[in-house]
Amino acid sequence: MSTTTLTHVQSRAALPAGLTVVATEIGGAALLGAFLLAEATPMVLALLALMGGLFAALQLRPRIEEEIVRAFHEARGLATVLAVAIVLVYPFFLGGNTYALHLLIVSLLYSVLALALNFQLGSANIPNFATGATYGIGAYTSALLAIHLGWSFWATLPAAAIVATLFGFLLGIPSMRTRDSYLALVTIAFGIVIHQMLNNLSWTGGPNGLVGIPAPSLLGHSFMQPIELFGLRLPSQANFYYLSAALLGLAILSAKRLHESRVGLAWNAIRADELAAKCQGINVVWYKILAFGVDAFLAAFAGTIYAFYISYISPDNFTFLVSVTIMTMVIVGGMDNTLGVILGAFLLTMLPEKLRIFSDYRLLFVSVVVILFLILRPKGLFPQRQRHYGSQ
Amino acid sequence: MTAPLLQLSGLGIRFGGLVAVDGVDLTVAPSTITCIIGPNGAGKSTLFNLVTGIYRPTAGSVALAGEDITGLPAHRIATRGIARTFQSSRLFEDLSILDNVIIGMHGRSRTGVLTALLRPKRSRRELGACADQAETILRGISEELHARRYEPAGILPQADRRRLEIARALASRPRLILLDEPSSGMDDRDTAALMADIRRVMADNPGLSFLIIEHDMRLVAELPDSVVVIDYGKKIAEGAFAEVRQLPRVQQAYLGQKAVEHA
Amino acid sequence: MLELKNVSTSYGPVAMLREVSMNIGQGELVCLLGPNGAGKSTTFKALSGLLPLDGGEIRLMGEDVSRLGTERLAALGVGFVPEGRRLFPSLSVRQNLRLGYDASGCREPFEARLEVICALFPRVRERLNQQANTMSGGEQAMVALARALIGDPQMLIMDEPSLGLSPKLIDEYFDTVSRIHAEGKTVLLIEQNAETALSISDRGYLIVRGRIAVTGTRAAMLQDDTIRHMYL
Amino acid sequence: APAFAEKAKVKIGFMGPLSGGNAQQGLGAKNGFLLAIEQANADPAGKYQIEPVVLDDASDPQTGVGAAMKLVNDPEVVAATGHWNSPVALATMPVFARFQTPLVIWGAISPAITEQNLPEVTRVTPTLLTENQPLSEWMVKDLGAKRIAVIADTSDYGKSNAEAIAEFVPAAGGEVVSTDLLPVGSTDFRTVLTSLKGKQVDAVYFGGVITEAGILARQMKEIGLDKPMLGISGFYDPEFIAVAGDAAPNTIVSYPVASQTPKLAQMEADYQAKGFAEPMSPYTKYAFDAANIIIQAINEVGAEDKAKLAEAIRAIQHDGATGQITFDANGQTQTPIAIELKTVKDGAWTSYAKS
Amino acid sequence: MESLILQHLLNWLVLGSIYTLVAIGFSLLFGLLNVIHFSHGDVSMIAPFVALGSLQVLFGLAGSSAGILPILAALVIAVLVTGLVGIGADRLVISRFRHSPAMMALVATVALGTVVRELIRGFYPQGSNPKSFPAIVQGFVEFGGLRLPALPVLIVVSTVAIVVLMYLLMQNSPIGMRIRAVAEDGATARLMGITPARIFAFTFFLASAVGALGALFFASYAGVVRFDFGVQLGLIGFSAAVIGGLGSMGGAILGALAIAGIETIVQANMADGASYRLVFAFALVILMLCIRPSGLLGKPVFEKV
Ligand SMILES: Nc1ncnc2c1ncn2[C@@H]1O[C@H](COP(=O)(O)OP(=O)(O)OP(=O)(O)O)[C@@H](O)[C@H]1O
Ligand SMILES: Nc1ncnc2c1ncn2[C@@H]1O[C@H](COP(=O)(O)OP(=O)(O)OP(=O)(O)O)[C@@H](O)[C@H]1O
Ligand SMILES: CC(C)C[C@H](N)C(=O)O
Ligand SMILES: [Mg+2]
Ligand SMILES: [Mg+2]
Repeated sequence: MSTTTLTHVQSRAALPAGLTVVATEIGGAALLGAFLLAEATPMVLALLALMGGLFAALQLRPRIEEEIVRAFHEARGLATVLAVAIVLVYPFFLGGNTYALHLLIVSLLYSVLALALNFQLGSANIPNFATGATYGIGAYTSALLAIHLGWSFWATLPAAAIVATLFGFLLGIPSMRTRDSYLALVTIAFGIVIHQMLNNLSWTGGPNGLVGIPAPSLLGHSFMQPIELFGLRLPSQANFYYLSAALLGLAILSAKRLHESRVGLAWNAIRADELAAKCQGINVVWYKILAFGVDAFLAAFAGTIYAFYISYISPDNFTFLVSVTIMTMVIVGGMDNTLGVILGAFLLTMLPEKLRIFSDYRLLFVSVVVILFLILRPKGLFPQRQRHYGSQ
Repeated sequence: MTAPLLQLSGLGIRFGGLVAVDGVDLTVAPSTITCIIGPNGAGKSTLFNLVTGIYRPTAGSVALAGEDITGLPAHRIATRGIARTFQSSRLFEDLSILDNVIIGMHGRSRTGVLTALLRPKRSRRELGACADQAETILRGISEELHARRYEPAGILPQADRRRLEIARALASRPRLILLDEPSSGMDDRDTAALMADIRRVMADNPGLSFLIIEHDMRLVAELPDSVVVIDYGKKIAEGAFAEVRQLPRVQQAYLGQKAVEHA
Repeated sequence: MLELKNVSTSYGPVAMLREVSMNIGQGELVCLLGPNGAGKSTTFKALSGLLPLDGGEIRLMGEDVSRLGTERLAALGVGFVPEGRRLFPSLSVRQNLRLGYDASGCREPFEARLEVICALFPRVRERLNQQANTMSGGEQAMVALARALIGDPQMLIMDEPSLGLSPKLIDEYFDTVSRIHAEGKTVLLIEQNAETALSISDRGYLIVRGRIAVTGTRAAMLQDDTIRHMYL
Repeated sequence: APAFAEKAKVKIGFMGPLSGGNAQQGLGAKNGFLLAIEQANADPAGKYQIEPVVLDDASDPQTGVGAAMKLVNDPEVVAATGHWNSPVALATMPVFARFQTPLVIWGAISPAITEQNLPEVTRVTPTLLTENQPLSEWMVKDLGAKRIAVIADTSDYGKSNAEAIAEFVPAAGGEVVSTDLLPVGSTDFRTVLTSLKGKQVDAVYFGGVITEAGILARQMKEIGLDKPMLGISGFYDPEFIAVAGDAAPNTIVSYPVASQTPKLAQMEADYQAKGFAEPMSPYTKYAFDAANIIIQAINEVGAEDKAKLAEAIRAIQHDGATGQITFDANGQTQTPIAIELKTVKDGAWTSYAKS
Repeated sequence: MESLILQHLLNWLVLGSIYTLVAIGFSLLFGLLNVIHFSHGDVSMIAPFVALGSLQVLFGLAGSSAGILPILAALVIAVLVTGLVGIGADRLVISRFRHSPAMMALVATVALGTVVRELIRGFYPQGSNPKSFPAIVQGFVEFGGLRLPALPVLIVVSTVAIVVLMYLLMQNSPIGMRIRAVAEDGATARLMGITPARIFAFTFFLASAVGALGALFFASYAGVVRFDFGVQLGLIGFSAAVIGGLGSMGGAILGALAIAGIETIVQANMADGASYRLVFAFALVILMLCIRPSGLLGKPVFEKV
């Protein structure tokens, strides 16, 4: 038996856990759906206001967050099942709205990227501005393999991951000696070098990038084809939606497992105090390089899917700005908090699209909103939480 | 005869012009407490930093149970079985008190990335076990710390920070623990408790030895089996405190008149 | 000289100091004792204006300084030795002292004061150009006190300054303090080390769980039961 | 007005850089597009009431795809015109293809775009090939500049230009002495120019856009490399003169004469009358024509069947601001364009007369 | 041929000077004050627009045709305004992140940079178009038989002057260590009678003003300014400051000269070197940092335990 017991589980709930979970997940999904489908300016603004209100509530009433977290902890099983179910049926509720599906796919892929970066920035506080680059390396590797060697999507996935991971380790090496802003600059430089290379080399297609990446197919079903399911018809994007969702699932699982393991702890220790960490027997250098590897590995998957989804990639998809965006997602969402990071990714993917209502001033508004978020919720939407044990 | 637990021979380091530690020989036997005393700036903490691999010695060697560990990286030395606390405590501030202790066990747990990813049961079981041990250790050190185990270590007051550091050091099941001024900032009651803790830990872990830097004479008088006096980086005396404190050299360099009368 | 009237403070929701009143007369050496977590350093923070008051007021040389702002106090001739020395790590010893000197409106030239200080702490003279955070614990303690003294302040407020000093230095240290006191300076000495502290103080306060539990002259304090069974 | 009430309502999309570094191009084109639609709506003969949908692509492929998705997802959007940056166009084309929605490119001029020959995609801008060939001929033969130094940006536009010149100049009997590609946004060409001084070049060809072109012109003058600077429509723009200042007169660009039509004059007049916030850009007329082509097509074959609409656009005979527009087998405009040479006199672009 | 080398040399020095001025700002804010201000480049790039604006407003002059006096006046105004904007950036945004992880400030300032750029683009008349910027001085100067263009000489000379001034300011006055003190321990700094708010304001003003000069020289040397020029300038300035060693003035200069140097060399002597300009510049950055992890002149911070 384990001497550890969740102290706060006993504290009696305001609502039965199950109810809270269902309410939160359905509510969240509904809100997301509404936001996705909202077109009219007043509608968008209203929804933005509503979200603002929710975050305000979180800010003013920490209890709410506690309650929800507690509930999800108690009804873990239910929460997971329900979540999976929602993800599976979600496309059916979008009424074949391909634009919404597209936004979802991109959001999912960016969530993966953000989670990837979170292993470094969130867990170990290693600034890395090259996630965009490793993302690109993944995309280009798989695209080149598919176009020139006719590899299938499924074959390119692992290949791309391996190549990117190698680059990741490579990039990790300077982290043995450089730190903080110095390390940040190394990664920035790396990102720029990669981007410039992609743009200048001819075998990467130069600035025009790589055209005509073939669509993947699974058991004879081409991902360009719509999905027909018991009479219901989903647009072809649905294929990639499910693919990306699966990848995100994988990423979440990895994140969870690493976080709740000795490895995650080691990373956190390094974040808190490198020298003290050394003295606890933690091989700081290795764990840092490892973080770069993991980041690149996941990013490459996202890159591959993106390439095959759009069927075209160019250097401009993988600029320094992309890396910064990813980093913003992690920080706005909440470092080292999976849910927060994902939320950040969704928010920062959708906002620019939804703020199209400001036409020329889109960029301006997006940036202002980002700054406001950072100021109002300096620990992120969902701050990191302490681990609890003995609740297997 | 068996090799001593810790063997320093001719250990030294210089910072630019300054020779902070100068050819120190020192032997620590298993299951003993040795106190290191000496004026401020004598080189005591630096000696610790040399032993634990934070500084690379510029002279001499360090051997742990016969194996030479001179100049190994800090994390290797830690896994070999030397744990330490710091003069100004260094906790993992934003992590929970419990996590601080669990991290102390890093060296003797195994889970790597692949295990964590592919064999989650195993990895969680290992961590769970660590958590349980960590709780036991915490309880042993202080019920109150255990009660607050899920709070971030950062908000603890001085005395508790030191306790937690000691708990973290214990967690690695070391053969040797180095404490740098553990009692500083503690009031008398806490200091007494500290000594009791150390004695108890010794009893529970046969073979474990302590090397302690202290300025608190009550502790130095009661606790250690032997005392080593360092001045200007050199060892100037060694032996039971009762004898050492009589040496005029020690008195004028370190104790001063009043202290001698008191102790 | 320095007076606290029913001062209360809190860290967020948790109340720390409750109606603390103290009074330190011109030229007095008063010590503030208390177990760990009693609120000694909190009192220091309140005095130095680093922690806003929930209630009560603080008067320095007659005028209300409760909301004056930390920056001003130094210029009024108060030297501070904060808990844990708090030297500026990457600055040299000399620079640390310089900042202390600039803070006080001291008229004597810096070099002259530096001489006086170095006479007090020879080790400091040796290490004027060493980076502060590479000094040993005790050396840092000396520099911290030196930094407070170099401006020749009217009043000294020190939070556990003897922490980490060797016995010999502690003696010298307390000698120094009482010498400074003898020069007519006012001193508030926050100490863990009750016996020694009391031995040089005129009066003392004992703070427990944020409240002043005992106060009185040295003799009275030494007699007091609470203190006796807490320390002696 | 009630007259519009009976008209069926359709939407036409516009995409281009409305924010970020290339906004000036996108905004100019956007206005051309809006102008066309406004006139169409005002025209009682028109069968449809058209609502414009203007979306920013920020010169960024991903944002572009977002915009494209938004358009194709909206059932009321029958067709769109878009893009100034070729990478963005190349990214959105698959989307329009997948949703069988016609896309008329107004500004992206990389050959790669029409090479793919997607039935939905057509382009109203001449590719840089059509502009570079006659220019090369003229440079070598008439101007007598045999030794040409090529400078361009590393955007596909710059690179394609450099490649085109590398092909056409030797063909015309000249020689490309050197080729220097600089990242877009470079502001210092002195090093490159200084090295050129050693190589007795007869002329400098620049394959890039306004800002860099202006800077280059200035710095050529400053360095004392007083050779003509030649190029194509990429920097045929009033802004260029503003930037290049007193170095501008040294410039000669080849420019499609087809554009000297009454229609163009009319459009320019209307544009000024309308008083848009931004001045006209060289791409204004292309967006204007692109919009009108789509409008003409829907008036001919209706807006219901997009595939049919795409065919209609491919088969169009449009009398536009840039001339008589018809598309070749790949959907590339084949408006016959003789090249006219323009140079700067007294702060304005004027036809080049050999003196 | 020899004159070619001379021109390359001069060009290198000018670029070096411009980068230096921007780098110094980063070095001050980053190295001493320990705040990451990624929009420093964009804030600096406000200056040329202010200058142009005030030229038009005050003197009704189109930039290019202005005489020296109005231009000087405009420059002064631009520098002051930009300095104030710097303070504003700190007060409004950066100061909120004093006690949060460094990366937050970084991300926030990246966003702030976009805000600055888009504000200029959207609200400066014709903001998205490039603006031609007058040469501060025309003509040539004789220099011991050498005939050199005036503007480059002016830029290099005044940069040297500024650097010297800054050096004196930092060395022979306690301000430098006050900045450090505030950065390292605000509370204790207050015990030492220092008002952090003032120090921050001062440092931000200084950094932004010097950066503004850099931007003005940049615009004048390029002859053009566009709302988004601050991005690359900022990035290069940042790199220069870091490889030089944050907090070290000399380092900033070395870093700037190194980057400008490699750019010039690569472009001058390599076939299609120009297109790989940035590749080489940033490869150099990586290399340097691998060799000297805390920059050329940055002193490695000793951790005493
Ligand atoms: N990194 C360093 N650079 C320069 N000098 C150093 C460094 N580390 C320590 N020193 C010097 O070496 C001497 C020994 O320092 P150490 O911290 O070991 O003293 P200590 O015995 O621990 O004193 P205390 O009891 O006050 O802690 C001191 O004079 C200190 O200033
Ligand atoms: N910043 C803070 N936030 C929250 N609680 C704090 C903070 N600082 C101190 N405390 C709490 O206030 C109480 C009193 O702290 P204080 O430092 O005044 O004690 P002290 O008398 O100085 O003890 P010591 O002798 O250990 O210095 C302690 O329980 C401490 O945990
Ligand atoms: C580089 C720019 C001139 C964009 C150009 N119109 C293109 O087709 O990419
Ligand atoms: Mg020590
Ligand atoms: Mg205290």
